Amino acid sequence: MTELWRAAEPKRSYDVVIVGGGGHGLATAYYLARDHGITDVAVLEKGWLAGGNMARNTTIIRSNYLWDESAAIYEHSLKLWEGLGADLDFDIQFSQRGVLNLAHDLGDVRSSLRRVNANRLNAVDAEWLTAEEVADFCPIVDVSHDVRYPVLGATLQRRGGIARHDRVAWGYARAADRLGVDIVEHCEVTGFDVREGRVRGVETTSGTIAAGAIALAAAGHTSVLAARAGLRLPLQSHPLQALVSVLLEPVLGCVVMSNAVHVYVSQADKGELVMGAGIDAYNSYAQRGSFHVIEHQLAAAIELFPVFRHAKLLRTWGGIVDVCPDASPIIGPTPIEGLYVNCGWGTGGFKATPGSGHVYAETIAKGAPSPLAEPFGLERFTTGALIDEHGAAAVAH
Amino acid sequence: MTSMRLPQGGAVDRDAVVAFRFDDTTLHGFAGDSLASALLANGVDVVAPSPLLGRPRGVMAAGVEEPGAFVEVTEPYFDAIAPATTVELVEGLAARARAGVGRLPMAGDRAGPSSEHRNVHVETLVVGAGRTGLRAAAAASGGGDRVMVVDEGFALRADVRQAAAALSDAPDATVLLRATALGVYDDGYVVVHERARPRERVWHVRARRVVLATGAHERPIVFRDNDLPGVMLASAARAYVERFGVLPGRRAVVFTNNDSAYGCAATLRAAGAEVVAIVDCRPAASAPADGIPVLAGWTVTAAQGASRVARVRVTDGASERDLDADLVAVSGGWNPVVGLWRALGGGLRYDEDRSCFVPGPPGPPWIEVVGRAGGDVPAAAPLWFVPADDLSRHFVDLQRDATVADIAEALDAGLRSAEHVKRYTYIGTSIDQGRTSGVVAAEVVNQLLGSGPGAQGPTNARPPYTPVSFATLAGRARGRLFDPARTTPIHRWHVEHGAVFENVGQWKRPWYFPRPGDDMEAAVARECLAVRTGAGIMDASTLGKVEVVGPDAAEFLDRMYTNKMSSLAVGSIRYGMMLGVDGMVLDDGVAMRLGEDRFLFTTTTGGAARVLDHCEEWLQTEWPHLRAYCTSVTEQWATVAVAGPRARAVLAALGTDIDLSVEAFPWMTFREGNVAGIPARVARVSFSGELAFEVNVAGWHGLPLWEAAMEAGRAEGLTPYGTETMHVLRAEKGYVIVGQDTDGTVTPHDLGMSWIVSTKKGDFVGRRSLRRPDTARRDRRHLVGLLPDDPQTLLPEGAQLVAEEDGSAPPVAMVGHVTSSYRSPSLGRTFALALVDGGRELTGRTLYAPLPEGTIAATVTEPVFYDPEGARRDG
Amino acid sequence: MTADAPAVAPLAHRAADLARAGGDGVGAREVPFLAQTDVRADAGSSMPWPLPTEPNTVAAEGDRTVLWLGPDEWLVVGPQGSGADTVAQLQAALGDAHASVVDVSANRAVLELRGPGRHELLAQGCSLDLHPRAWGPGRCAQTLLARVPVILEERPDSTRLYTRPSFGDYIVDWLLDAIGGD
Amino acid sequence: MLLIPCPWCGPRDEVEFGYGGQAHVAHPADPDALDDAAWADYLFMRDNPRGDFAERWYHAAGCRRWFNVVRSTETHEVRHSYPPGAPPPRSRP
Repeated sequence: MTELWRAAEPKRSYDVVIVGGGGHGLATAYYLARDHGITDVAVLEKGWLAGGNMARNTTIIRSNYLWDESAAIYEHSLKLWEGLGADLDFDIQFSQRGVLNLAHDLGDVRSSLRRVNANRLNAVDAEWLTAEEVADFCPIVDVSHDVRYPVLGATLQRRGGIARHDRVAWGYARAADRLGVDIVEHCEVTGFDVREGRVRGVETTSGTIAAGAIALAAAGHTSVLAARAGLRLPLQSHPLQALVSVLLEPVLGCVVMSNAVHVYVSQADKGELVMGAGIDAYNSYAQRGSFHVIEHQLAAAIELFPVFRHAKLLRTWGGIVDVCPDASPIIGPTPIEGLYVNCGWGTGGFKATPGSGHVYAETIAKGAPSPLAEPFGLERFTTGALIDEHGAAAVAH
Repeated sequence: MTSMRLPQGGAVDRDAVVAFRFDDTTLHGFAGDSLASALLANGVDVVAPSPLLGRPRGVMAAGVEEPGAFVEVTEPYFDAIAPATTVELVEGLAARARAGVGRLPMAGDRAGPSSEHRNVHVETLVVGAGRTGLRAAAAASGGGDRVMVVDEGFALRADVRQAAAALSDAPDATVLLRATALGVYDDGYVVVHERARPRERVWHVRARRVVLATGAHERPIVFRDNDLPGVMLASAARAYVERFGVLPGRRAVVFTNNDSAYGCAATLRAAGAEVVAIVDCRPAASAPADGIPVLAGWTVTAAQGASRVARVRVTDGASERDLDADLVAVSGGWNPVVGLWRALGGGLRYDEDRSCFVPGPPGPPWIEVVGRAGGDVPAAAPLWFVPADDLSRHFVDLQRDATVADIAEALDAGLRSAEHVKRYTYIGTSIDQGRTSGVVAAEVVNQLLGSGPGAQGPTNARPPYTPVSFATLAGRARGRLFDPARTTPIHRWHVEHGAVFENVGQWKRPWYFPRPGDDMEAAVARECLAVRTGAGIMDASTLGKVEVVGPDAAEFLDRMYTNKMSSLAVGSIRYGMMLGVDGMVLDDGVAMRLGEDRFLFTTTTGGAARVLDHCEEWLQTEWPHLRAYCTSVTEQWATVAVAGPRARAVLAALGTDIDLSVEAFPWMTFREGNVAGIPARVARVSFSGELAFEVNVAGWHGLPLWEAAMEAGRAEGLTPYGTETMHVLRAEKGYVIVGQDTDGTVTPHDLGMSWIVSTKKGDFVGRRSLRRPDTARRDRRHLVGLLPDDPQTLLPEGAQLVAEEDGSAPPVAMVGHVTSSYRSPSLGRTFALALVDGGRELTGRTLYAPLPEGTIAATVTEPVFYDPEGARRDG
Repeated sequence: MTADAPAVAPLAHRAADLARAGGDGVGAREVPFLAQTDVRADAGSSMPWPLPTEPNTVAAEGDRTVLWLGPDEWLVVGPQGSGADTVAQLQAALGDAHASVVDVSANRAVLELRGPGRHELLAQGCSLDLHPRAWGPGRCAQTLLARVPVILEERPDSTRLYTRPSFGDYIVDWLLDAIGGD
Repeated sequence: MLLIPCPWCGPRDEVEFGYGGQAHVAHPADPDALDDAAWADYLFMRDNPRGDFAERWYHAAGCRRWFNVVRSTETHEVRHSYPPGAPPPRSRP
């Protein structure tokens, strides 16, 4: 058996240096090499590959976002997911088992229908299920009326699902490596060489590396890196916690999300329930959150799924998510020539991995925003043309 | 099955025989047994099959580190999956084998484990009631601390019972058994799970100082078929003899890389077992063997046998020997239990002599790790697995059936980080989170990579320390205690009169009041007509209310609202809108000027808390110099709205000393007086366009006022109406509902309410944002009216709109969406409100709503459908 | 409240439940119609009653009890019907000083917990340190009980619990469940 | 569950508080004097340091006062707590 990727020693210079060896960084490197013939690329990872949010997320994949701009990029991503295993020639255990977003009050129902109708007209598969249809699709959801937050219905995206996060990262690393990309682990970027408004290289724990273009893909650490380049971004880093149960025989065949009670859950093929909640309120880089968030999440889970009462919590952990004021990402060039950012994915980063990498690669290759990335530029904060996913009560995960 | 129970010894109560069921066989043990010790005593070798390979697995450990003997407990309580070593033997216990995978009962009790949560504050919390822990606890208690000691075990070790008893007698000192510290969090917050029956307890401990005396776990040395029943940790073999009076085997081979196992050999022999040999991998085995043959420099290469060890193959590298034995007591050294320490970023360093990872800086100053947990464990030689050509039956993590060969495969795949290996092999991800496998796996990686012992440490174990059920952690936050349902003082009347309720935030509001035979449509139509033609009554008590007092109250409100409040006359009322600093509509309501320096303003039901916080934020952090105080009076007042052309008659019938005539009591003013003998503030505001009086009385007068009104209004056919009717009536008038017709991306201009954005007064919150290029666009989404071409067709709320009828084949550009849509009994047709791109320029144009069930055509109109000139408001 | 006007105490409909739940070292009952006045003013302002300046403490004089709610906020609690008099006295004392006096008598329901077990009971839903070392008569605190904002006021042999009437049923349900009387 | 020191009520559980993000970001005296970029900076740009961070908390379930805290976003250790208007303390207490 051949190795997944070489343990590359960094060269002194590259056409493109990608800072951050997570899913987005690796996907970006892969599409730069595959679609744009740019193979003189290094991916610099300060720790072990894909050990940040890529190793900590709940792997939910969907594209049923409200606004056109969001739907477009997430649907682009979902289409790439649908061919990714074959494309990478690597089993990423992508399972399109359907994603339910539950509605618990009349306001939820209104915004859910608004989203379903928008999705359909954007050619994103979406259905509205009544409470009874929810019970048919996912029998363990409690749809009785006498509960505190009854289920009034749900949106369903059948093409949504989950994938095996580690294998996604390894698949991209392997494919990028085959195309000549250097993947460098345990190499931290400590500074940037910026002269005359142009970035020329990075200082790293393995020395200085010159680069024609430098692309940040560091999720929760983006602000800290950007600051080293003298760049401010409208980002805040928060803990996002997730958990798994012990291994259980199959009970849940789809993904279920509920904004009102802050739960999203799926059951992995191994058998553990994988759950996430809302972010912790405060800024943090500690990769840990507060336990009351977990307790509330489990209480909410039991309200939705009484059968979970006997499930046992095995592990909890936290990641660091970088959140934008409008809960939408930033993709594109920066005021510093040659420096690109791809950040602010908040809680939605994993599902965007292929799409994000694809449009980011195009943006870097052309030196200008790709059409799908254009609305997500930094200018929107000045013009006010935000893409307000949480304002419109769309699910943020 | 032959009994392995020793004639005497152990801490079990031999007078208390306990009957239990395992896999439908009835067996007997003693009080003080664990399920595991009871099974061993009954000669049960195989407890459960392994998860993936179905290999027989027995008891390997005596505590939470058990990697193989998993059971489901069905009586007297339910536990989906737990190691038999942690299950206390109680009368009537029933358990069955589980192959490492739990099963959730689909039927049965809905409640599940019931638990209570408790907060407790102590100066010192000690985790682990061993000798070291209790010593630390006694010292702290002696120093005057409140002390809590928690231990996961169900019995104290004999040698510490006195110390524990003494401590329990001290003031403010507690020793909790069956109590596991699940996790240590910031600022001395520790979550403890106490397995009390029938009601479990979760302690939220806030401690100034946390002492971790969590001990150490023995680890195995990996050899071929090391998962066979009869292969047991040496410390466990010893524990079964000493704590439970059970002989784990009759012919034992002890395999070790350290001195601690020699004590095990002595114990086994003293208990009557034959100890065939101590196989010590160290060439110069030092410890006294007391006549037991020691094979120094030898290793165990394989265990042999069908469902239990029968023979053990040993080698010195040159020659091989087979030893008859039914027990391999193995000790690969000791790992300090440091999971709780690592959870807060506590560091580890590798100890060469002890061949293990011990706590080291950095770490929070308020945590101490002491005793064996602190690194005080026996020296051990760095032997992790016994080399062989075929490593495919050298089991590292029994719960994942993962072997040294699997690790080697991961490394062949180019993975070099222990974290990657974990994710490739799943080692350390099962119930024990790698207690017996984590360090071994890391060191196997180090050895195979040739990077030397300790180069990479074990992967992180995460909280909780041991698995705990969801219901236990949910505590009381279940069912109606999950989240409060807020109700008004008049709520019980609504319930008694059959109201159907709507959740609005945490509030329960009457949605409509069906009469027998009414469906929602019929009820709402009846309620609407009552208000338009007679009189209706609504409970508006949920509206947020804030009193603002001070010389600068008017100035403050001018800064918070888009329109001017300082020009409001005392006794008058003005509608107002608040924006977020981003210029988007935040909330709306009315402001009453109660006096020169006193206002009362209302908020939306859902917005009350948010708006008060918003006001306090600006007042306290931006304008501390403004002399104004905000006080929430939301529930001081119950608000009963009487609306309709006959509203004046209803109030008159109720009896009031207020002159209700239009001249004396004009629109948008309020009066104070008595209504039905109750002190009231009556406001002439209307959300329906009809003549309306909002009667505000102290909350505890709300129900009597309502009942009096229903009585007095009978002649006028006074009809109670709910939020749905209120929504229809306000929509007919084109009044928006913040949160329904707005979504956080809408400005007052978008709503066609530029009139409420003052250009004369000074700055107000959000004003500057309205000038941003995108926010000032002329073709933003505007609020418009929509009339479906078919007057009986109802546009669904949330319908998206397109410009061309045939333009509905996706993807197609959307020009807007429907925010509100109703049947209007007054208009005799359906109508809707919508946000449409540049909508105010499109009056008269037809737009289309493509829906799964077909496309609906509708014409854009002004967003006012009823009494546009406002002729009806005075009745 | 005016004596003659018909009134219903916020938790009157739960009186029987609360009575039933008694015993077990804890008893609970509603204290209806207390006069409550919210005062906002500088700590130095002249007042008809001594205002506690130490945070989370209570000052009592005659039949008036004054709870510290914030550095410039207090709650004056008096017997049923004393509200108007409280407001008048405060306004007289404060004169032209910048201050806010608001009658909030109906804005909160009041429960009284008695019995030695009451602090352990509260500890099931309240994270304050209610141990005698940190808590006792003369102390008050605004905090959370379960999911509800409350004011706790410790009296010589009882604890008063102030909550918004809309949360009353939830609080009573929670207490009954915690007491085990439900 | 962080322990947040309210300057008035003392240390209380995190759930009693609202979080207000970066402290010492004053509303511009004359917003009209700012161009769109400068206004956007005020609206959206906030420091996001790894390390000590001066941030605002609101004792929502307590005394309803806003105040400032210097807290490490790396260790969650609280270094200072001080009323609004006061400057951020330099040294550790």
